[in-house]
Amino acid sequence: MAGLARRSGIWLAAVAVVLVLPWIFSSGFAITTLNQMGVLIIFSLAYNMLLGQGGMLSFGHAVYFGLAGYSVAHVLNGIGAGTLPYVPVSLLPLVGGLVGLLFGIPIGFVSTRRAGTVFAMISLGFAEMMTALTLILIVFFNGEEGVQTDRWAGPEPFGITYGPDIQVYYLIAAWCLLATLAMYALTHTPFGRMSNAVRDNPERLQFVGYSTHRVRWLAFALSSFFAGMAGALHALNVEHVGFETVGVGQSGLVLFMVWIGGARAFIGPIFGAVVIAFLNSNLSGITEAWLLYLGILFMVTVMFAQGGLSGLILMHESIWKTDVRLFRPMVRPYALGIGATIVACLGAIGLIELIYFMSTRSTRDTGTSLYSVPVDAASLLPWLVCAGVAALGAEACRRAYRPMAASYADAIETVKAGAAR
Amino acid sequence: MTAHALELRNLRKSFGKTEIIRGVELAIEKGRIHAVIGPNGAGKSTLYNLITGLHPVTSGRILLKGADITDKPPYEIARRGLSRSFQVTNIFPRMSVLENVRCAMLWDLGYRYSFWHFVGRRRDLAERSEAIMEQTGLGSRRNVPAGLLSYSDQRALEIAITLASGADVILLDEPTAGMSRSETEQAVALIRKISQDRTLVIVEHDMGVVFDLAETISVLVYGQIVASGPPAEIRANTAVREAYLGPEAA
Amino acid sequence: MGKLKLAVGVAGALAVGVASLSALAAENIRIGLIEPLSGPIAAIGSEALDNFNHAADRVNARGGVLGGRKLEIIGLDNAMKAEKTTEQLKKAVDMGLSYVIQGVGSNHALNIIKFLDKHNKRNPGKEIVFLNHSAVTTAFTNELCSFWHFRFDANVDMKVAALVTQISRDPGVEKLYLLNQNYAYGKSFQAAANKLLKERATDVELVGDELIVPFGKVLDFTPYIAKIKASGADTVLTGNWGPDLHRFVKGAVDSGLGATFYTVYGGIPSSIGGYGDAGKKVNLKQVTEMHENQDGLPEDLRDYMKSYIEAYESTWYPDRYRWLIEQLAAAIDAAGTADPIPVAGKLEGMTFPGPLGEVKMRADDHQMQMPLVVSTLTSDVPKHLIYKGKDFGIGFKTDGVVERADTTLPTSCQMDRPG
Amino acid sequence: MEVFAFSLFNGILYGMLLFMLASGLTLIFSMMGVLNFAHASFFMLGAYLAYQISAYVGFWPGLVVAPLIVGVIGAAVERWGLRPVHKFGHVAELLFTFGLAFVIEEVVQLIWGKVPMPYDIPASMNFAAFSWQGLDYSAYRLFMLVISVAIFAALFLFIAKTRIGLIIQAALTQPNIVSALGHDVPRIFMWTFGFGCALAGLAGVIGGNVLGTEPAMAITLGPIVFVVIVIGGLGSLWGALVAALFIGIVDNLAISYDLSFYPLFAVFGVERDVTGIMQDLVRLTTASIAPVLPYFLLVLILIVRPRGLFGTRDV
Repeated sequence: MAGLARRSGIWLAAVAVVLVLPWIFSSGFAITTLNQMGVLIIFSLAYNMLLGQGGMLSFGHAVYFGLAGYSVAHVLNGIGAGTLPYVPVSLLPLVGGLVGLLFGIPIGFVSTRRAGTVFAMISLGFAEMMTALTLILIVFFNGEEGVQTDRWAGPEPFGITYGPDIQVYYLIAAWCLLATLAMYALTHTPFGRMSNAVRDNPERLQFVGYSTHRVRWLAFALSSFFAGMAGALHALNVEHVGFETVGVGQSGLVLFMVWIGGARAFIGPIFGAVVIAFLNSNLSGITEAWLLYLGILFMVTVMFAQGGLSGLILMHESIWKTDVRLFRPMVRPYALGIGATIVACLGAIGLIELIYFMSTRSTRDTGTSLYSVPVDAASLLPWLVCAGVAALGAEACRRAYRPMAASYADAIETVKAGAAR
Repeated sequence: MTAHALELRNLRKSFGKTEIIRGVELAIEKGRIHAVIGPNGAGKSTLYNLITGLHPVTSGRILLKGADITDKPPYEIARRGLSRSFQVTNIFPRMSVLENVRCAMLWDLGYRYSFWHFVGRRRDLAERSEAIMEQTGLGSRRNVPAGLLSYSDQRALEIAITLASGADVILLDEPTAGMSRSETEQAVALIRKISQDRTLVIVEHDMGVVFDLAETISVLVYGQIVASGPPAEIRANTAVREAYLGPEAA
Repeated sequence: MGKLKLAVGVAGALAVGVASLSALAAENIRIGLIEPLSGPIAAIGSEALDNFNHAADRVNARGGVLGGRKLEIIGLDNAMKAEKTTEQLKKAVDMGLSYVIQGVGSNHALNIIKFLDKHNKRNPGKEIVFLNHSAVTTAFTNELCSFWHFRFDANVDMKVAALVTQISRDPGVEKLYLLNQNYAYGKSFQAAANKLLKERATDVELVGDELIVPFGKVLDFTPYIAKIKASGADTVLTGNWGPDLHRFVKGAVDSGLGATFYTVYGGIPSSIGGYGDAGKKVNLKQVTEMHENQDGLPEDLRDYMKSYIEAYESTWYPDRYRWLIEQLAAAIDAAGTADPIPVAGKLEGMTFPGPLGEVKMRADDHQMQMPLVVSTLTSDVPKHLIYKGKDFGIGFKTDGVVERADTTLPTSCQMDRPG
Repeated sequence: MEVFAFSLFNGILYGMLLFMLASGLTLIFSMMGVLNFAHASFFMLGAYLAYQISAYVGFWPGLVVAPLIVGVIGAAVERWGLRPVHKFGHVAELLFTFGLAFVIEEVVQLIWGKVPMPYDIPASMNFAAFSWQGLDYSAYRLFMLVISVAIFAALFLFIAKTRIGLIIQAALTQPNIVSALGHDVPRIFMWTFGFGCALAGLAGVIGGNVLGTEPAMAITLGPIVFVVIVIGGLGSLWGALVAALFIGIVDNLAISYDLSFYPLFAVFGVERDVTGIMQDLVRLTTASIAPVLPYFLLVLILIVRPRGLFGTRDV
């Protein structure tokens, strides 16, 4: 709790931001995007209880997200039709969480006996099985059409109908803050610590009195609870739950968010959820190649940044804390390195966009625009320019990265020397 | 008669057709420092792995403070007060020193799988972890990730984790392996310090350390105990010298 | 404080995105097209975008509507995900659109219907009308019917009715096998076929009725083909599409199963690409609102087809896209306004000279009534299917036209009308 | 009885196809401990390349060239992509190949577009070799069977009987010792990965024209291939063969006999015309769920025997 108290400033700031955001972005699309971010933040944090904190790579965590979504949609419909007793809509995320828990406990029991690759494969098997069931158990899943619902159901306490999106925004925001706080608190409990221990060294864990299976199982169950909560909010937000919510695609998306954001820091999944959800909503309308960029970004983080994007930032935390002046000699190499990366990316993206355009264009017209510059994709010039920029950038990267890494190493050496004293 | 701290009765273990442990009989008295020595391949590590439940035994029984722990899983055995260190450093590398030590004591202090206590606010945790870090000289590095510690600090942490669980029977596996002379001396001092109120079993190659520390020595050769006794007796035992130290030493 | 900075950054980016949206011209009548424009099946969505752009261009070339306003199609990518469909609907609301078009995926169409039912009720004056070009679930114009939804394609039951009518005329059909995908669409196909076969093709014996796990899960069709062979069927009636169709057809040709295939989606470019050589060997029929080799197509349509293939290097085959835009333009002109409610009123009961005769938007359920044509895949025709400059060397030849009277089916729609 | 034999025969044909798809994956796993999530994507790449090559110079050159290209791409991926990730452990490697699958799929769609490719069985083998129960079996299907058996035999001999195979297996558990003996372990891993990918490519060349060469093929084929090697026991060649045949035969029997699941529920007193959630279960038949039976089998087997049928070691 000491950690919580120390960081209460951050939590208060988060509350303030959450309250103000919809006043800045008032369009329906922006609110929808924000709502999705809220849902995905909870889901990502829940997923990271497995991946980042417990060391379990799952390809099927959307199962709990989706099942909770379906259940809540049915509950809402039941309330609307009067066949189910009234449950305040504001509390449905808890119902979703319990559904997640209900499935997470038995499935977790069988799948957490092994970690690593076997666990990943079992999770994939369950995901495929559940996807198949959505098409077989029509009464519950309603096939590919999914379950429609109306969140404007039952009485309207304090005039809250959840009809307008803004009300749902505040519902999601409140639950998102609560869930984030709860999951953050969990990392400071004995369970949270043992979960890290089972990730770091399952063998040793047994010799301090803990069953690795039990620790993983508990992590799995709690994670399923929060995933279910996210699924319930998803159902409330979209008012529809479809078969894709339980599938491997949804699990892959959350994996991408968590990993790119950074699985090693608590803030990482939040960062990833916000960035990827934003790009997903906005970039997909701008470029058809967005999925390719996402895949490449993911691979690059796996290869070079195990801590994800947040890890890249947080690796400078100790320098910041020791002495801000240590950054001074780093400015130039960093600027060069980042600049070279941007140039290389601009060139490469230009090339990819040109290829995409030529590959998917449907008319004979080869005119398009690249970075708002009108170009003729059939002529050689834009290709040469892009290739030239990309090559230039790549060469610049090759030269700039070493001094950049060296300047970082220097700063860290100073930090370590200071700490040793 | 009070039970022995640890007792092995006709313990056997085979991997495939090869029998590695061939009927070990061993009784370790409470509060003693008991060393197990033997040439490479004698089965010392296997013996530890059997005692701590890592491998199932082929036959025979293992008693911890009089209770049968044969074929119990490692965590059950640990909960009954037996703890071990490892020859190859075996810590939680991405967690800080403090977290490493704390993790090891959570079960013993009754926190089990709790997700409603905050580890940072519990006085009992703080007190014991402070005591152990002080004992092992790790206090100044409490917030360093364990994976970044120097080798000798990692060895100290290895022992700290072993101690933190509150066990009264401790198995140390080559605690001074790879250490310089001065580091070894520090380690021996540490072991002597922690042996108060505890039963220690040590597997060690450094004979200086063994004859310095141990009150009883057992010699394991080809999966069998060929001799057991106080250091002086073992030193004088010709059979031991021949089998273990080599014929020219005899 | 990292979180706050992050939020500010996101805020800035969002603001830019929203501002650029509202900067668009207000003069044009903008119509949102919500389709998959990215992902594995983006080809279908972007093709629809091309089709509608072309249809709108034709209207605009004539001088547009309401004395000079232009139609503008705006592509909104749903990546084939339900929540993105909702997201794009919200975007359409933000942009102040009055019309959205969609058709790929009945689940998405249902989302739009349900969304608009709620949105239009909660936001009077900002109504949106949904023009459905291809989502064929019959229920949308039966028990799920909505005033805000207009369907320009024939529904499953109508397509099955046309196929069954043609089957009853085909003397080669004695024993028939039904094979469909086990999900909402496949099951409604199965139910309609069972019902209509009893009514219209009494001398045809139904020797098998099978549902398969859908969406490419069946890798090897041999056991199904063996069952069909064993049943002695000479004809297969299937609603399958995608790999579930082309693997089936390939396998059947490879095994020498001599049966005739009656299909709904057997003639679209992705199916024909999937058959490969088997496409030239199989006896396969499809039901459509038109095809290129049909005799007596109206002059303006022929001209239209010519201009499309010149601009897009692809054959024009979904003529319903043309009616949709032409009828919308006519309704706007007739209403004298682009406001959705009066325009919707004009669309009800509107007729259009289609390729095979008059088509009519039935006012009762907003289901277009139309004649359909059943045709056979063959290389022995003057015009071959061309897709993005690629000539498949294969085209369609008419077996028979099913008149509008024979495809018109009763509706159970009880429509709630606004006001 | 003839129906049974016939189903068995079709099941073996299908099972051997599955085995061919899974062979490269199981090879890479048994040699390197890496689960290559992108395996089906390499398969897809092989099919598309074979289509492209066969459009110009015919099937046979494609049969040789396409797997070679895929193999070289695979080796390059190992050299510059997977090797730097190796130090982070098997989960990181799995993550890397997961991302790779995503990227390969996008790139294939970028190059070849999003409609299926008309990749056909070579005309020289497109004739009925024999008929049984009224169904023709083309020479090409026999060719596929022969190639699958040849792959099994070659892999079996390679892994179990050759010096290189033994070195590679030793490299998995004791890389330091093996490299101390003078073997370049990273290079061995690189070519192993390349070879496994080439096998995927070969399966793509041979299977692509039967299964369809289209953008979603990797997504639809990927999971079933994993099911085969997990049920068989990760890294076991025999296991992969047995699991593939088992799945192939179960699939065919389930469809041919089309048994209802109702008797199972009848035991519990469930009525045939029950409504609600049970309604869907009562109406299930084996044929209606045949293609997803392997996933149920997978979960069942992992509960009973987490190592799979022939698995020898934990991961």
